[in-house]
Amino acid sequence: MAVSEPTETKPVVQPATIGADVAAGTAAGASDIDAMLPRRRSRLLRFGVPTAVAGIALVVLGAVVMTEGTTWVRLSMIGAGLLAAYIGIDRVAKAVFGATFDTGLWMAAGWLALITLSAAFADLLPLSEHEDVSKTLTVTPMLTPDLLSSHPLGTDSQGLDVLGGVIYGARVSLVVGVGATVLGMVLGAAIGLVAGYLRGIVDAAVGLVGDAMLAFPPLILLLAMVAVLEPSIFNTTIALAILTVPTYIRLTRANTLLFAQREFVLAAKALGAKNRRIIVRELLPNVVLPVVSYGVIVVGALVVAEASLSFLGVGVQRPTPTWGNMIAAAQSRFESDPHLVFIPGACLFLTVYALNRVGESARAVWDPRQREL
Amino acid sequence: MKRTRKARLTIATLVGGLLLTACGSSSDDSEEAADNGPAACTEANIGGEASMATLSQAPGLDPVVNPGTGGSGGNEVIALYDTLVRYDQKSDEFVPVVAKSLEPNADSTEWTLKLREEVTFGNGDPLTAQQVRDSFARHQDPDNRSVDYLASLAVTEMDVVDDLTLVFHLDESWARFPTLLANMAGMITNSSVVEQQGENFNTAPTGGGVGPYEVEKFTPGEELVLKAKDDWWGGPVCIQTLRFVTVAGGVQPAYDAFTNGDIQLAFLRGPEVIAQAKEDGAAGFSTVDNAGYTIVLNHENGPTAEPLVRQALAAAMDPEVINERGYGGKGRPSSALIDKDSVLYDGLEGPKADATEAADLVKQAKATGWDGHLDLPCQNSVEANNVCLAMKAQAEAAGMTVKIEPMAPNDFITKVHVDRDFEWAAWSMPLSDADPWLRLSAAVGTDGARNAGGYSNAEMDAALTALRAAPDTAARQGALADVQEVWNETLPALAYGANENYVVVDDSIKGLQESQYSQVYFDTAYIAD
Amino acid sequence: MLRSLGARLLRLVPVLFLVSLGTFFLVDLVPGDPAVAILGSNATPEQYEAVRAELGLNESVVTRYFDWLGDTLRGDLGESLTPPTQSVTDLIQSRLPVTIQIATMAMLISVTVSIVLALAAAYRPGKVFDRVTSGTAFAAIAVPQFLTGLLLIFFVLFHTDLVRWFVLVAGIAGAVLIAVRAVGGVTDHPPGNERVRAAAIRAVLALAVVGFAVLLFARFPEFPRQGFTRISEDGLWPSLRDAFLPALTLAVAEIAIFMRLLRNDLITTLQEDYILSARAKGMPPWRILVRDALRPSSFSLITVAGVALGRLMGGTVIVETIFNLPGMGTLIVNAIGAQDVRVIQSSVLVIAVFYVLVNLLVDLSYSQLDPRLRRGRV
Amino acid sequence: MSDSSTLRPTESAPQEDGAPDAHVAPQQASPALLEVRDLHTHFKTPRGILRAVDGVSFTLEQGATLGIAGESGSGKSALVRSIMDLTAANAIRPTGHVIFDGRDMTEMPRWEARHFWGPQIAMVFQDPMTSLNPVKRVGAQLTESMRHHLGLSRRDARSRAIDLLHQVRIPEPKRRLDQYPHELSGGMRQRVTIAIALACEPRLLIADEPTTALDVTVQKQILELLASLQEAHHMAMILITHDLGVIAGYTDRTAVMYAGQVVEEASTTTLFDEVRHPYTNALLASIPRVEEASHVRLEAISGRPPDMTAPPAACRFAARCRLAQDKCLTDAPTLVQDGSEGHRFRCFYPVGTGDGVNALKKNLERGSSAAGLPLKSKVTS
Repeated sequence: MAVSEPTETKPVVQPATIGADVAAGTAAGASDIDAMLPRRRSRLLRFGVPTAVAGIALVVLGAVVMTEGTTWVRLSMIGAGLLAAYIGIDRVAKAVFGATFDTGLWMAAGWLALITLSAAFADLLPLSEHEDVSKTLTVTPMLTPDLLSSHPLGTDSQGLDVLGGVIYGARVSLVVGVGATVLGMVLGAAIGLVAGYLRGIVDAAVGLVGDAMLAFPPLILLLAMVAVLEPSIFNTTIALAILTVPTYIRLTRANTLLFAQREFVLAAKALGAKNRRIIVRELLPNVVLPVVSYGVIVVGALVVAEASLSFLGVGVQRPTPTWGNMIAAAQSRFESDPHLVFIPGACLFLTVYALNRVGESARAVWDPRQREL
Repeated sequence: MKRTRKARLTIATLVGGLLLTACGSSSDDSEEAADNGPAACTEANIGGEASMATLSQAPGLDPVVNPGTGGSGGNEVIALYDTLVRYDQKSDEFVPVVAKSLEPNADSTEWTLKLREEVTFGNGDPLTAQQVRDSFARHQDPDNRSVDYLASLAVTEMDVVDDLTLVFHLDESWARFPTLLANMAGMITNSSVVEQQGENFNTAPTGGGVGPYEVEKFTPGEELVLKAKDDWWGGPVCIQTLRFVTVAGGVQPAYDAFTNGDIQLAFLRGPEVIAQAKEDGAAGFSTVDNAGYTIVLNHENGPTAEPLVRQALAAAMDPEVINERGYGGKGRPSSALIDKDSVLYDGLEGPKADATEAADLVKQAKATGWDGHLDLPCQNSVEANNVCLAMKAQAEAAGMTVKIEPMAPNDFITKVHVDRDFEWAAWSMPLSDADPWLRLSAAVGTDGARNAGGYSNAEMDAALTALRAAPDTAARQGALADVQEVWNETLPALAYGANENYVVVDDSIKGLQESQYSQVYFDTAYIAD
Repeated sequence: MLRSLGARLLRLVPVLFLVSLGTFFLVDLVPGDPAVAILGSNATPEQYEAVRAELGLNESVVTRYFDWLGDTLRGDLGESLTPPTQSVTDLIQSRLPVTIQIATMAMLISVTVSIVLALAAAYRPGKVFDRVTSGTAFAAIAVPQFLTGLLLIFFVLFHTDLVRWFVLVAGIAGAVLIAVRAVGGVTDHPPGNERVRAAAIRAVLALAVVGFAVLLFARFPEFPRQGFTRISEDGLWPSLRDAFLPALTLAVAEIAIFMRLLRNDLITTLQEDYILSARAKGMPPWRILVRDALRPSSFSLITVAGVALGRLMGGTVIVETIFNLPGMGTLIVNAIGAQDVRVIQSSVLVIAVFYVLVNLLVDLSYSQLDPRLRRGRV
Repeated sequence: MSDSSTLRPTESAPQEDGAPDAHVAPQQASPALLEVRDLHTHFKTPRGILRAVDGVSFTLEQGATLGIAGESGSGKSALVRSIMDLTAANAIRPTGHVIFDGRDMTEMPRWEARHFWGPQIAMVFQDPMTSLNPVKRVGAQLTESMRHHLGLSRRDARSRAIDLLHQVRIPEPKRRLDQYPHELSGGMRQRVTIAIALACEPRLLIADEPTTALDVTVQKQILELLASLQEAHHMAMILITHDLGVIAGYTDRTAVMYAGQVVEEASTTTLFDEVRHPYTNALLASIPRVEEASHVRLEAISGRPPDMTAPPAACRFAARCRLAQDKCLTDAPTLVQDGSEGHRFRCFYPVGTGDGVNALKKNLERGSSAAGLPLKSKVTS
């Protein structure tokens, strides 16, 4: 029986998969493992820093310096630059914070923070006029973006500032998205908790109404509701909130059922606690986290829904800017002025992406049913 | 038969000059167009099919239901019924086609219509004076809700002289009476088919018209397919199948579909897309509606009932600015009633825009107790919204406050036209060169059918009566000058530009003819190889 | 199982009743004057009044609802209000197949593509292919449908050359990648016939990819900007071609959702003991992936795809609007615009019935996939 | 199964590469069926690299039975899964050598290695509830490896499957083939997985805690079954368990694993008679013995195994060891051989030696081990 002492060996990289491993040691796989070993950090930094710098330089070049270039060349430069910057920053971040650092998640959170802060403090920013058309009569409409001018992202057909538009548009999108989610969540969670806890006829009735609401084609329900309510920020919020209620009822109910049979609830019952107390004190704290973490994703969906409504012409109306109505207004000029579609479109995309990203992470941590998977 | 053929060819060459005005309204390239092949359909060119995009679907195929403008059903019914006479933009004349002639008496109060012998309906019935009389009477029946209902009431009596002769007796002198017979009222329906089909006539009028096509398939909301008659009284019909579709989402998708080759003809409205089409070199027909873009002011109620407020608005609204912001600078801005390129143009000028004066007038109006606020109902389309924003911008720059009330198109019509519950609104008043009186009187004549502002002015009514009776172009120009003068003084509405309609046509399609309201006649059209 | 089916069908009745009630009163609340929808802007006040009286709008809401309900239960959906009036049954009969076709095509595209992508990603999780597809999928989910549609039109129709070159380059790159992989991949097969066969399969695959790309490059199909040809009109191919871009617009996000879902489920399943057993039996990896892992991993996919199909039946509004398709979405949107109560009512009811039925089918399909449920319920 | 050779593939496909063949004598002189040399299996985890198996070596003779014992988390499952190349997706490729029948499987291309899984080495998993595919019929799961590896026709495979079910003593074998796993009882399922493992007549059977998930009454039946099948088929076997009691009756040799390493290894009888490693000792103390009075308290091992993302550089058991001295906290003991043949252990102060006794005495005097583990006075060592 041969016995040998373990020797210090460098592990060969091979994430074991069921596939044949012909790709052992490919760049992506290798760098991850490398990152775990301190001595690889410098190599990571050596690759990451220049890539990030080059990427940012490319973006700046495309966005600011090359004002004469064709839009497509500039856009692809900006795109390539952003990609390079991401890869570079990812490497640097992994070197600094450790290999398990989720750069994408932090960037998503950073974007949300940026968009939320700038929307919240938009009034303090040195932006050109974004809404009051009477003040832009002297402004040339349809200015092309020039990052160094007072209209960094150009102007629209009314001479309104596009940068101001997307920032104030973020305000509408976020207020509507978050507002509707919170409203729908509170309503749906309350109903779902009671239904899931009491069961019986209440549960059956709630289930029936929920089923009926879900059977309604959502966008059509929305169109009809908006037609009834007239388009405004408040009414759009209400309509979207109503739309999310049945989903929240289902989610909360399912989570409530999960917890209602747990010992601590049974114990509280045995101790003679009142239903209200059990629901509020015992069930609610347990149900709230999964419901809220799902809410982050719902915000994203509702931001899209609001934009879709604006796109169909029945959402919040100009001159109040929203991403949806900015895209809709520029749609017919897509060919000549693609940036008017791409800028609000990119904001919409990034925000929804970031919300999904953060929401998924939140759910992975907080939703017990999600964790089971 | 031979005579008819000749008549059609005459029309074709006459109107052919309007063919393919690719860039702007110049008609210099008519020769060039004629070089590309025969002017009209011949036996040798029979075959093929064409699709056309319209603005909105035809609400029906019965002329008393159809609104009869090129963008919303006019072309479809013209292919089915043709018109007794056609309007030729270039010569500013009416040309008889289905009719043999249409002649007035000295003061244009009696019009004698003579029909051709050979004209028959799709079911073989001959076209008789009695049929024309019955058909015209359907427009005069209020239950039928014809768009020409009020105009057709100008005819007080119709005398059937013989099988082929009908005399129209009018209540007053109307020099441009043929304009009525060049549109819906001139599309003759076969009374026996109407009776036989009953309610279905609106969707299945087979055999009921004298036009070159019959309905093959009508799927409302989707498409209308027409099939050429193989034994049409007027000779061979070349394009065998015509397909009309409505492209949702406005004219840009329609034009995209045209450039993509989905469709061969498209009705375009809106300066930007038309400018794009012309830049792209797409051939087509252009029709300019004078004062197609106007802002109607409520004369009965609200702040705009005050002349001071109206003057302030007139001074504040600069057509150039609305053009810049609403139409990307591609429109035909003018505050005058008649477009510069119109045959009727004679140096008319509308109210002048002056921002300082506007601010001054607002100040004065406010001094009388007005709070300076105006509500602005607005259709919830991007195009309408842009115009409303330009209006709001200028009004607010003059010191007013404006709240835009967005609403669905139907609600907008309800608010402005039906309920008249508005202060000011963008409301089109397109005046055709053929007879500006017809719509002008409806819009600003006392108790006019489309007089949403409730405007009433004796001088204006007198000027309109003179316009109606004006026998020739010069007389009409003179009458219009009087109208403009009263207009500038009393401001029934504010014009901010002419509206252009453009029917883009694929290069392969030749021999099309055009009439008023951007309607296209397909009878002489053919598809070149 | 029959009993549970019966119970579920019975449950549909109150659900549909609530849907009809909801639609009716919601539509009734929508402001506006159907008379204007019918007459347009050229009528006189008397004419509008006449139409309103004709429509019986002066009756009470409750009376109108029960009149409508009675007629519907008798199978009579009535006539549309706005001209040209026609039978609502005919209208729905002509529109529903369009929506069903688009939705079905979208589902077929998304399910097929997502299964292939998910299998390929789960084959080597954490590798470049997996990271790129998973990342792209996450991004694709965040693109709103209307933006997808606009971009597809912009590129596929009006910058066709860009797309053609992209297809060509991507095709060649894909083939090269397959070829490079093949060099390493074939050594995973025993030498001799098996290895030759494996190499041949890869070569054919690479050639097929290049061939397809070249074919697309040379003869890129001409998609219409708008409109639709029914299968009954011009046969299958024109109809599929017309429906392709709209279906793709719908499919993009669904592919992403399905792919992520299935990939994650596959990876979870691949950690199961029975997959280890299969590996311990020396089964080849693809065989394990397809024969052992796929079926037990597909339950959530079936649920989500089923819900999506049900949703698409009534949710193709945006795509139908962008591509001008005569489906249920545009029918209802136009009917809302025209306040055509009868059309809205009946269409929404039909869509709701579809949604509920599709969901029912999904539930039933579980038992086909999972034998534990099949016997368990008897 | 007297004539096992008929079940070998008639055409042994990769002849030219020297593929495994039961009838060809191994190229090397070593009689060992399996030799594991310095095997390391590491996993990527959010907390860092987890060293699940950290330098394990052992050999297994033809037809012999090796027991591997240890607490859960000691790396014994990871060890056998590394041998079978079944590690999870976050595993870093194992280093070291797994030599089966003279062939180094770690250097083999996968396709070749796959010819070993099944026909040469088979595995029975802990939980029969999860190791059978719930959506596949028993028959399909039983026959697929025979059809794949042995090229049997559907009919032949089916009749052999019936035979196999018979061997593992499942009643009505024909009917079982068309059933789904959920229709069988737990013990029956484990019999099915054993039948599956036996399908291709492997020379080595790895049983990873085969009885842990089963009722006590069934446990013994399964162990007996395994033993008799091993005998009948002349198989070698690795039996993994956390229960040294199981090992006692069924294995020739036993290796005890702790924190990714083998801490003691000997023939099973030697191990039970001359325990050297304090960990083994503690494990033995935790086995209930029939001969002892029921009131005697079982000794639980206090403390928890070390964090394997950062195992101590010294003795890994020191923190929980009653004998731990200062040296144990600074130096890592190596596997050393004791007097009796093949008895190896990894300890500076082995139990039952003078060093060990002194160490314990010292610790008892100060009331705690060098690592600070508090000790009560009365100990049976």
